Amino acid sequence: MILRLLQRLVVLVTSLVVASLVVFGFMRVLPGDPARVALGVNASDAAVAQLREQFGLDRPVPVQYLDWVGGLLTLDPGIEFVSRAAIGPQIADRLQVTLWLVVASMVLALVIALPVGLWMAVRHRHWDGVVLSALSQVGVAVPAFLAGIVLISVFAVRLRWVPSGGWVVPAQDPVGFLQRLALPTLSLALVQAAVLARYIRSAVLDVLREDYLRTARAKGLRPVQALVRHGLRNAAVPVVTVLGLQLATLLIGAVVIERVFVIPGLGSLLLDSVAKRELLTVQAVVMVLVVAVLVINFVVDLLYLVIDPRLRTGAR
Amino acid sequence: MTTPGRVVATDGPAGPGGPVGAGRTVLRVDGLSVGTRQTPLLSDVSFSVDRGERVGLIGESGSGKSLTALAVMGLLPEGLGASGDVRLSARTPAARNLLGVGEREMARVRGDGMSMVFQEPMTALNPTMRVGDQVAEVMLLHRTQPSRSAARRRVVELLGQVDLPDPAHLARSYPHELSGGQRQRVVLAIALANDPALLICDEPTTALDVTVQATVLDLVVRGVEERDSAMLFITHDLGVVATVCERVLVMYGGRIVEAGPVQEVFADPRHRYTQGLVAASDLAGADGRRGRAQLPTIPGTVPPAGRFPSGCVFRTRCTHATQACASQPPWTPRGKHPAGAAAYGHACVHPAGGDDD
Amino acid sequence: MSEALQGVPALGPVGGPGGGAAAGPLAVEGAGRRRALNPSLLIGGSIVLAIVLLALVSYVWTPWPPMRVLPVEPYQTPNAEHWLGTDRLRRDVLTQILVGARTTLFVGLVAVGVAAVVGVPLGILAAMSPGWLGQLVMRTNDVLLAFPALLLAIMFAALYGGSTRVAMIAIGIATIPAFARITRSGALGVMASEYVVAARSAGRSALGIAGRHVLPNVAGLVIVQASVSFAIAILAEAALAYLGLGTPTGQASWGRMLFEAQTTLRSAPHLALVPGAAIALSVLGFNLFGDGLRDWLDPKLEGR
Amino acid sequence: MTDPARDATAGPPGPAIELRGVSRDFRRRRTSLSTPPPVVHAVRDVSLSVARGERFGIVGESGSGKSTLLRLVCGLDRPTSGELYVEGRPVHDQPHRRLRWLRSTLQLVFQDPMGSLDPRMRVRDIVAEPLVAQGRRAGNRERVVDLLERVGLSADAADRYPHQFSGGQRQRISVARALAPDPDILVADEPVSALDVSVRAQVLNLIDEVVEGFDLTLVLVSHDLSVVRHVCDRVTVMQRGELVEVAPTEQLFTAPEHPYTRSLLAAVPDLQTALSGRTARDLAAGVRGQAPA
Repeated sequence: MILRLLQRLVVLVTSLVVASLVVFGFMRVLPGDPARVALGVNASDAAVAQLREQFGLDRPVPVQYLDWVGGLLTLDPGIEFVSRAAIGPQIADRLQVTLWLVVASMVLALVIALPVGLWMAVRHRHWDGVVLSALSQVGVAVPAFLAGIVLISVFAVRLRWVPSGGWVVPAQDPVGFLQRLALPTLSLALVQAAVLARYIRSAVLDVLREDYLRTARAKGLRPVQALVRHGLRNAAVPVVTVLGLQLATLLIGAVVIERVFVIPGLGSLLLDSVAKRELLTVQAVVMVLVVAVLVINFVVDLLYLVIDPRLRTGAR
Repeated sequence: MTTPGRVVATDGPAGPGGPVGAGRTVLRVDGLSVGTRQTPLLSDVSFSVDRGERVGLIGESGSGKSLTALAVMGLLPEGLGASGDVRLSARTPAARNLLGVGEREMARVRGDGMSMVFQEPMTALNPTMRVGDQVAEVMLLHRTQPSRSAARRRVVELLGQVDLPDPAHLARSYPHELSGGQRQRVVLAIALANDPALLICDEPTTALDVTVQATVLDLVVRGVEERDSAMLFITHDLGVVATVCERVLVMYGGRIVEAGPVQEVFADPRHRYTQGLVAASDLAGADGRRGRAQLPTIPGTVPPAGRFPSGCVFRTRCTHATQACASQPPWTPRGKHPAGAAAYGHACVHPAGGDDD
Repeated sequence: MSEALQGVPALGPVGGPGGGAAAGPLAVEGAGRRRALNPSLLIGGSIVLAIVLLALVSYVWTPWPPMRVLPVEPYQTPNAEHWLGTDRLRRDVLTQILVGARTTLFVGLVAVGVAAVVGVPLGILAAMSPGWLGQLVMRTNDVLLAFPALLLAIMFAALYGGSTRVAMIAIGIATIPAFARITRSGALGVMASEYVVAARSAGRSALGIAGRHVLPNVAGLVIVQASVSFAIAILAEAALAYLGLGTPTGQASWGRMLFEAQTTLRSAPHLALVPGAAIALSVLGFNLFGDGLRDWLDPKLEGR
Repeated sequence: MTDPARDATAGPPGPAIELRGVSRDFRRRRTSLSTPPPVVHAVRDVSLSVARGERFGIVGESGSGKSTLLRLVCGLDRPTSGELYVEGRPVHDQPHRRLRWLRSTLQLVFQDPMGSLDPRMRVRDIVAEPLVAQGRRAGNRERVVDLLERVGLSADAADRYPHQFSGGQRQRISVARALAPDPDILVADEPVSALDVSVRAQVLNLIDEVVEGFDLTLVLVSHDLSVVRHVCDRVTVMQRGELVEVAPTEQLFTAPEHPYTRSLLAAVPDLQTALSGRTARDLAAGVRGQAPA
C-alpha cells in the first residue's frame, strides 16, 4: 500500500517536471524572444536588449529554467514586462474567484448527475430512461459559453432576476455574490452534469452486466438493492476517473465562462495577458492550471486505492 | 391429475398441476419454454427433483441448460420471457407458479429456498467486498441469523465446512487474494448458508483444474447430502454427471431429449444424440484405450441457439433421421420411475439400444 | 469416418435455413455480431452528412454573396428575403452559417487528421514495444493529457496570434494523446490475441503484424475516437473564435458569430441562437455518430 | 524421477526437439518496499527430447508452466538458462530474425477457436499467412484450396470470414494454416478444450489424420488426461515448472510413479469408472493421496 502510494507520488513529481519543461520550452524557447513579443515589432533593438537584460533573458536557457522553477516553488513567479506588476498576487486573487466558480459548478453537476445517471442506467430499456439519455446527449453538445449566453438572455436580459455579469467578494455582499455566481455556475454545471450523467450511466450499465451482480440477485437481493450494495462501489472507479478529467475540463471551461460573464478570475487574467503579450504571466497561469490538473489526477489515483482493494496490492 | 402424496408415474409427460409440497418433490418444472419474441430457445421442458436427489442436466453449448437454471431462479436476462409452470416446495409451500410471482416475493425465495453456484468463480464475487461479508450478507438478508455477530460466527463455520484453511482469517480477505478453487468454495458457502431446499450448480467446476474440481465436487455432494437438499447439476462433462448425480436429463437444442438414471442412460442410451454423445466423449473406451483415428463422431456442428430444426432437434445431424423426424417425436417412457414418466424416457422415433444396435 | 471430414459449411441433408454457421439474429452465444443499425448511428450519421452537404453546397451556391456587406437593413428577423435574418454588419445570416460550416469541418478535419496521423502510430508503437520505449511514450502521453485543447490553443495564440490555422493545429496536437491512448489499449488487446502469436510463429515481422493485424483491428476504435474528437474540436474552435483567439473577424465562423451577437442579445436574440444551434447540432451529430458506431462495432452490448 | 537422458533414444536422425536444463524466470512487480520483487520460476531445469515422428503429450494444471514451455519450444520466448534445439539447430540463443527456418519447421494450433483467427481477414489470407510471411507468393491460391480440402472444408470457405464458422470448423482452419508451410513439427496447445464434446472427436480425428498423413512430429499440450492418452505415445506431467514424470503413455496411465501423477489420475471423473461406482468422495480422496475406496 505504501509502495503504491510512493509510486504514485513519483509519477506526480516526474509529471510536474515534464509539464514544467513543456510549458517553459514552449513559451520561452519556441518563440525566440519573449521581450520582442512583449514590446512589439516596432520597438527599438536597444529597448528589447535592455528588457532582456533586466529580466535575465540573455542568460543561458537552463539557468533561466531553474530560475523560473525556483520562482514557482517560492510562489513568486516574478513581475510583468510592461506594467511591472507582481504576477504572484494577481494569480492568488484571481484563483480564489475561479475556485468558487469551479467548486460550485462541480458540486452542482454531481448533485444533478448522480441521480439522473443512475436513473438513466436502471431504466435504460424504458421510455423515461431513453428520453433522459437523449436529453443528456443534447446537453453534452451544448458548449458552456452557449449555455451562458442563453441563460443571460433569459434570466438577466428578459427577466432581470440577476445581473448579467460582474463579481463581488462574498464577504462584502453575500447576496450579490450568490446572484452573480448563479448563472456562470449553472452554465458550467448543466453541461458537465450531462457529460457526467452519461458516464455514470455507462459505468452502471457495465456493472449491471457483471457476474457478481447476478450472484447478488441469486442471494435474494432485489435488482436495485443489488446495484446499491454491490454495484455502486465498483461503478465508482470509472466515474472517479471522469470526475478528475471533468474537474480539469471545468478549470479550462471557466476561462471561457469568465469571459462571458465578465468575471475577474484566472481565465480573464490569462486572456488579458495574451492580449497584452505578457508571456511571463501567460506562462505562470498556464503552469498553475496544469499543476492543478496533474494534482487532480494524483488525487484520483489515490481514490482508486481507497475504492478498489485489488489495486492496493498491485495484483492487477 | 394425481392423488396427493408421492407423485405416481402417469402416461405421457406429467401434466401441469402435479401437486408439489406434499411428499418429497422439491422442484417441479412443467412445460417450461423460454425465448425472445421471435426465437424459441427452450421448448416444453419438464422435470422434477426430489429432496436429497441429485439430478444432472447435460448438454452442449446452445442446448439451453443454463437458461433452464436461470428461468427457475427467475434470473433470465432482459428480453427473454418464460412460460410454463415452475413450482418449488421450500419452506413455504409452493402453491404458486414461480413464473407468475413478483420480483419482491421471488427475491425472498432466492438464496433461501433455492440457491445457485455459477460457472466463473473469478467473477462471481464482488471484488470490493470482503468475502466474509459476502457470505454473511445472504444470512442477514433472509434473517436466518439473529445478529451481525452471530452471522459472522456462522460464516467462519461455513468457510470451515468447505475446507478453507484458517477460515477466520480468510473471511477478512478480498476475492482477488484467493485462488479460483478457493473462490468457488466461498460461492458454495454462500449458496449453502441458508440450507436451501434446492441447490442449482451451473458448470461449477468447468473453470477449475482437475484436482481442484475433484475436491469441489466432493464438497458440493457433501453439502447437499448433509442438508438433504435437492440438487440440479448442470454440466457438459459426462464423467462429472456420472460421478455426482443419480439421474440425468440430456438436453439438445432447447429440449430434453432423454432422461433417466445415470447408469441406464449412459450405459444404454436410447436417443441417437445421447448415443453419439456418449460414444464421442468416451475417449478411453470401456477397456481403457481405443485405437487411433477411430473415434466415433457426430457429423456437423451444434447450430447456434435458436437455429435448431423443427421436429426432432437432432435430425440435421442424425444418421438415422427419416421423414418421420420432421414432426416433434413424442415422449416415450422407458420404465417406471417414482418421479414420473418425464424422469425416465426419450423423445426419439428411431431409438438405439435393445436389438437393433 | 470420412463423413466427419466432409465440407461442413453446408448443413446436413434434412436442411435448415441455409448455412448453419452464420450468426443467428440473437447473439446469445456471441457467435456473430448483430449488424442492425442503431438509432444513434442513423441520426448522428444523417446530421453529419447534412452538415457536410451544406458545407459543400456553400462552395457553389449561397443565398447571398458570402461575407459581403449588403445594401439591406441590419438586424432583420428571419423573412422571405433573408431566411435567417441579417446581422449588425448587414450580412445574410444563412449565408454565413453555410460558409461557417466549411470552417467548422475544415478545422475538425485537420485537427483530427493531425491527431490520428501522429497518435495512432504512437499508440501502436507503445503497445508493441513492452520495454522502456513504450513506457516513455505513454508517460509523456499522460502528461500531455494535462494540456486540454483550449489551453494549448491559448498558449499558441499568445505566441503566434489567433488564426484558424493556429487553432486547428493546436487542437490537433492536444488531441494526439487521446488517439495514442485508445490505439494503445486496442493494440494491446490485439497483441495478446492468439492470432498474433500465430502470425509470429508463421514468421511475420513486427511491421507486418502492425500492418496486417493490429491496424485493421483497431481501425474501428480509431474511427469512433475520430468522431468523438471531431465534436470536441468543433467545440474548441467555437470557443476560441468566441474568445477572439481563433478565426478572425471577417471570416465566417459560428463561434465568432456568437461573440458578435452577444451585445445585441435583447434586440436580436436570433443572431445568437442560430449559430449556437448550429454548433450544438453538429457536436450532437458527431457524438451520436461516434456512440452509435461504438455500439455497432461492439458485439457484447447486444442481447445478454 | 526419470532420467531424461534415457529418453533420448530416438532413431538415427536425432531428436526433433531437445531441451537441456531449460529454465525460464519471470520477474513480477514489486509488492513491497522491504522485499525484492518476487521471481516466478515458470520452468525449472527441464531436460527433454522428442523423437522425430513421435506424438508427445504435456499434461499439467494451470500454473504448471506448460504454456511457458510451449512458448520456449516455439521460439516465441527465450529461456533464462539452458539449451533448446529443434532438429538439431539451436533456438535458445537466437534472435527472432535468425529463427525464420523455425517458422516453417514448426507450426502451432491454438486453444481458442475464436481468438486464434484474425476476425478481419478472409480464410484464404489466414491460411496463406505463413507462406506470405516467408515470402512465398506463387501458387498460394491453389495451395490454400488444397489445404482446406485436406482438413475437411470446401474450397468456397476460402472467401469467408472466421466468424461465419463454428468452433470446430475454425479449428480446422487453424490446422490448415499450420500445415501451409509444410512443417515437420506440429504443436497443439489445448486444441479441443474449447469445443463441444460432439465436435471434439472430429478435431481429434483430424489431428490424428494430418500427423499420420504429413508425417509430423506432434507435441500436444492439454489439461485433459483422456485426450492425451488417446493421442500420444509418450507423456510428461508438469507441476510447478518441473517435469515430475516422463513415460510411455500406457505405462504412465496404468502404473504412475510420481505421487502427483497418481493424484492427477485419481481426480479425473471418468465416465466408465463413474458408472462402475466411483463417487466424488473417491475422487477427492484420490487427490489427497488416499487409495480410492
